[in-house]
Amino acid sequence: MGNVVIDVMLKPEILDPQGQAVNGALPRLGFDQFTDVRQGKRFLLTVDGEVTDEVLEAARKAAETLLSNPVIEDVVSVRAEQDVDASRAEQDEKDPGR
Amino acid sequence: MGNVVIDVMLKPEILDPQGQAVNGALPRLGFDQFTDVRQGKRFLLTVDGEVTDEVLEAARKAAETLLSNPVIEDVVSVRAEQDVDASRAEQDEKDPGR
Amino acid sequence: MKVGVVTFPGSLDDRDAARAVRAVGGEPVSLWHGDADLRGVDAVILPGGFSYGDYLRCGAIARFAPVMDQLVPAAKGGLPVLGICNGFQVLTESHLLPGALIRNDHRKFNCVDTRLRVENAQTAWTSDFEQGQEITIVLKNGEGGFVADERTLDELEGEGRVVFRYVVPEGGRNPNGSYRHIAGITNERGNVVGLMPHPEHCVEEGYGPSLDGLPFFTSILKQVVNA
Amino acid sequence: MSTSTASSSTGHVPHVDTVGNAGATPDHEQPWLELGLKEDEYQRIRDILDRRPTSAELAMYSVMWSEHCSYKSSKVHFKHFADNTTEEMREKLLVGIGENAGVVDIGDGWAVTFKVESHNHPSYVEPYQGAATGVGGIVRDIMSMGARPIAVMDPLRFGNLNHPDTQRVLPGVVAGVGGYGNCLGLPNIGGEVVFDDCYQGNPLVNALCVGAMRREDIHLAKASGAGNKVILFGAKTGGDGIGGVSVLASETFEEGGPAKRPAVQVGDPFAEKVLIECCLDLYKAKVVDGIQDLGGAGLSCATSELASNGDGGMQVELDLVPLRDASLRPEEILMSESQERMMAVVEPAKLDEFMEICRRWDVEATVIGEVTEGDHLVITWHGEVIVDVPPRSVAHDGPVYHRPLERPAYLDSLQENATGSLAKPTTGDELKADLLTLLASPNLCDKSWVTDQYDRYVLGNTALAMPDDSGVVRVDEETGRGVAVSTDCNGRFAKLDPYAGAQLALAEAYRNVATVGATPLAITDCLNFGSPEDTGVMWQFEQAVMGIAEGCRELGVPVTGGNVSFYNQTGDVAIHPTPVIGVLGVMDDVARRTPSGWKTPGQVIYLLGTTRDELDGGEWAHVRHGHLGGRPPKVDLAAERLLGEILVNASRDGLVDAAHDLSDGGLAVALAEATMRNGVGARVWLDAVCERDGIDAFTALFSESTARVVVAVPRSEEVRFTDMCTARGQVHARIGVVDDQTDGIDVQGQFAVTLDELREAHTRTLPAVFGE
Ligand SMILES: Nc1ncnc2c1ncn2[C@@H]1O[C@H](COP(=O)(O)OP(=O)(O)O)[C@@H](O)[C@H]1O
Ligand SMILES: [Mg+2]
Repeated sequence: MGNVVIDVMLKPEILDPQGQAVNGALPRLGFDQFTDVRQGKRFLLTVDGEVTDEVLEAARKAAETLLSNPVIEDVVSVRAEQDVDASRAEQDEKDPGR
Repeated sequence: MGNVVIDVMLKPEILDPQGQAVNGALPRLGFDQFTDVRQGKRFLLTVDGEVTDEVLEAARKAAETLLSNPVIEDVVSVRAEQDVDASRAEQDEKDPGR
Repeated sequence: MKVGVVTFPGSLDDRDAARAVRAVGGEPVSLWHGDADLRGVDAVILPGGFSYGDYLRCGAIARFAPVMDQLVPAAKGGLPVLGICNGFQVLTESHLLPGALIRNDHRKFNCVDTRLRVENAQTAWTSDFEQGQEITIVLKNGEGGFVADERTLDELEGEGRVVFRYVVPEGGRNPNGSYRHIAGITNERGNVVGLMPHPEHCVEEGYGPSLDGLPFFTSILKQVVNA
Repeated sequence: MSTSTASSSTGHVPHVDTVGNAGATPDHEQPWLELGLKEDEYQRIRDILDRRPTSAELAMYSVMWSEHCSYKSSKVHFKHFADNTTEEMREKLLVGIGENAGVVDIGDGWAVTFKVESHNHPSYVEPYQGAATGVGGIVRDIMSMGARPIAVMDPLRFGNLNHPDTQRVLPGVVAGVGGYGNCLGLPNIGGEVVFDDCYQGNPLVNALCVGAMRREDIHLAKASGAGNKVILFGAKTGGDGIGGVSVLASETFEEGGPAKRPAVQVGDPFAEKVLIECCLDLYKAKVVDGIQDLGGAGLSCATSELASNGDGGMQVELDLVPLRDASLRPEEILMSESQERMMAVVEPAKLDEFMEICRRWDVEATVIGEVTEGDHLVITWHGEVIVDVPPRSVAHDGPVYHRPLERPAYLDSLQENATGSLAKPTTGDELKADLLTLLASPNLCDKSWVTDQYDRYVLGNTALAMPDDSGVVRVDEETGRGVAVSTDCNGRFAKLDPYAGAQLALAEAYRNVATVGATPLAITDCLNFGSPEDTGVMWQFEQAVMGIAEGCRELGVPVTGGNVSFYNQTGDVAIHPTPVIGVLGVMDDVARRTPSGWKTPGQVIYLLGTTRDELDGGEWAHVRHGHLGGRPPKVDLAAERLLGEILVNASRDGLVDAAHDLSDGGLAVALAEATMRNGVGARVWLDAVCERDGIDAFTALFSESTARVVVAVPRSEEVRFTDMCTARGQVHARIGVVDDQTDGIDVQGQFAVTLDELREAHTRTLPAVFGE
């Protein structure tokens, strides 16, 4: 069983009320290091077998036709899940204080 | 200027109506290779300087207190943006047919 | 009797909740999200609406308002609190009530008159109902699906803390996909109640589908007077 | 939230086209054509300024002189409205056409404002955001009059229900209307959902808002009093809706083009909700001297209109505008259509209080200029003058076209092709089958898939909403005084005869308001048409305007304002002319409104009005034969007026318990709707009506003759009711009785149809296409 992760974000020039709301709330909770917040979507698509190039290509097509609205959103990444886990593990190592 | 990416997904046992809807729509559009879809959130937090360990730690706290609800959601990753770009570039290379 | 009604930015049904309090002879007191002050009220209503636009998650940002810093300990100490719709969402986000409310299973906002069964007529807000009574109350939300893990659900049922259930024909679907048809719940003490439907829209002849919302407000009136 | 801000570009100020520069470079080529200006219009700007415009000025003129903002093709026809407004009508108006929205007096010191507007094209491009910002825009118009918005409505038109693109557009539009309106806390109390192939590439998304205030609280859009501050408040300005204007910005860029600018606007209903509450607090504190919403043409419109309606000039420092996107150029800032912004004119002494109220609501407010002694609008960018114009020339003295018009040649053959030759049902079974087919058809089917997505209860004042004939809301909580509103238009009728079609829309909305027991007071209209450059379309437009104007005079209700939407066409093919009319009526106690469904067994059903053989353009011909031809039903406004009086009196005196107007699908559909409403059946007989009006059962059931309603009369009131009708000359016939023993409707001698059959047909259509 394999997974494909697709990330979709509002285009940078498009107003993001949700991100704005988070941005407004963070300082009130004492988080003042962040200057901006944007909120997007993350899709996790599962396939029965391996994530082949064909699967990725299909995922990319789905991302562009169904999962995003090209008028206001960008597909920022389509990748096999392993990549994420890898980067996550790496990250966790960097910061043992978690 | 640096970015932190935070990924939040509904816990596997929680109903995901949006993911279900995508899941139902994919085969109708000819995508029949996917067996399941889950939809989550992706946050992009911007900081003025570099993404230090302190920044990551703050992001992790924000993710756990504000950006996710532990009753229904998991924070699946908190990382500096570079990781994403790297994995994305790598991905793109893997699939030159894009 | 003074019943506080909290206004968050984006609260919508605060005026309606105040009107309902007035309808039974109570005195509504408006509470401002930014003031860490409950103004000596005897009970509090967290009204419906879209606090902070319901961005991020419903009720997630409102939970951190200064007024909540006062309300959470007061509720834990027994102050009667009713969370209606968005107010219910704020209560779950604040962990005063268990579970969470997610997107309706059909993914649409849904405004319908709905039948509820009163499963617990002993809480501060439901004592004027009969146990098992069926009532008609306005339901209107986009994220009203009540979810919790199995253990929590069993616990809620075991302790009689499910206060309202959607009346659904055998094998049928409820209006938002709530687990076990749950429309409203209470805490262990029975002073904090949250529900998705809107009793404040059912208190005036000619302006709503029924008068079945009135007992919520008469219940609290008696409770406070007797306390 | 201060009087200055660092959010605009800092340090390096790129080159801008100043007034000095424009004077020195008269021959500089300008992209007026790309901006939609005609050569003579560009020349006119040069004549007004006596030099070439700066690029910022060109931006302002081009957008303000666009069809959308200047009404250049329609203006000349508005004289029909003025010419037909009598003294009686004018008395009801506190504010008339020309302001952001008209205001009518509803008595007891209350004033009500309402207006309908289109957001058609944006909703086709991006259905959710287009529809959402359409609602947001009309609500700000209502707020700018000083009113609290109290309800919204959404007349919608889509292409074929089964076309794949309808499945993209409709759910998005409905979710957008609901997403925005629900989040604002405004009850949606009605609207329309109409399907017709002619709207396939041009869906119509019209939005109406109603607001209420005390008479003395009316505010106007004007900048007066030299030294008064000009404040921009609400959301930051971004690149929203700029699209084409970027050609200008690219002009002034030294290297490369401008960043990509979105042509779609994204709404933030939460920001608008907070803005509403903030404005209401500002009005209450009496710190606002003049106010204007920012809608189409953004700051260009707000500054020039405020200045031109005032008694002085205005000076604005554009670099003080808080930006969401620091790379925006001055031309773009002037034209940005970012949502959720307002502009106020405030006396210096009240500035602190103004700012304090904004702070309480967390609304960003910035002083960006002030009212000046002169008579020019002067806009600077980091100290350099980039605009120096007479504001009237921008806002009001735009070009006026007398576009050629001509009755289309196709009309004769269209009108000759009447329904007379179509095959009609004759047996009872055939009649029943046609009724069920009609009830299931896209235009007549149950619309709750749509309307359940709208909050109709919020604010707690809704006395009637969908699916009743009008939305009814209480304005005064003490007395119950309130208003009823209905919107209507049958585009097929307007296609067959635009003058009559417009009057039929007016008549139907008027009748719907009277049916619930309210006295019609005033109208607003949204005129959706094809291209004004098409002589046939222009002729339709003139006909419709005349129809409305003359119809309003006959009914004694003034036009308070409205909106024109041209260019709704795909290639050469225009939509049916669609003049949507919204009628507003008043009731002294809305608790007494008459609902559309009957409830009480034994009550007597009367049909008011005369039925003629009028099926052309009607729903039966459309659904059963896909036929459009002939002439629309006869307009009889005197009959409508009389019927209205009967209905209002009957409601006031408690003579009727239910009333439902007859329109699309005729008597058959009205009976079915009144039966399904509460699930209480009826026995009906048609013989007397057939005999009196000289028609057959089919015509009695499906004709769409106007000025008709069915009412349910308590037995105890029957004599008083019929006496009233007789005394006033109202045609009436006893056609049935409410009967809970009858399952559904029993049309005696013809057919019986059960409640299940009716509901099965009526409720399945939209869920079958869009999902449960
Ligand atoms: N888009 C909509 N939004 C809100 N209400 C709607 C909408 N479309 C239809 N309705 C409501 O559904 C009911 C039936 O609509 P319609 O058949 O067009 O009424 P009528 O023929 O009386 O004008 C009315 O109450 C109308 O206001
Ligand atoms: Mg009607």
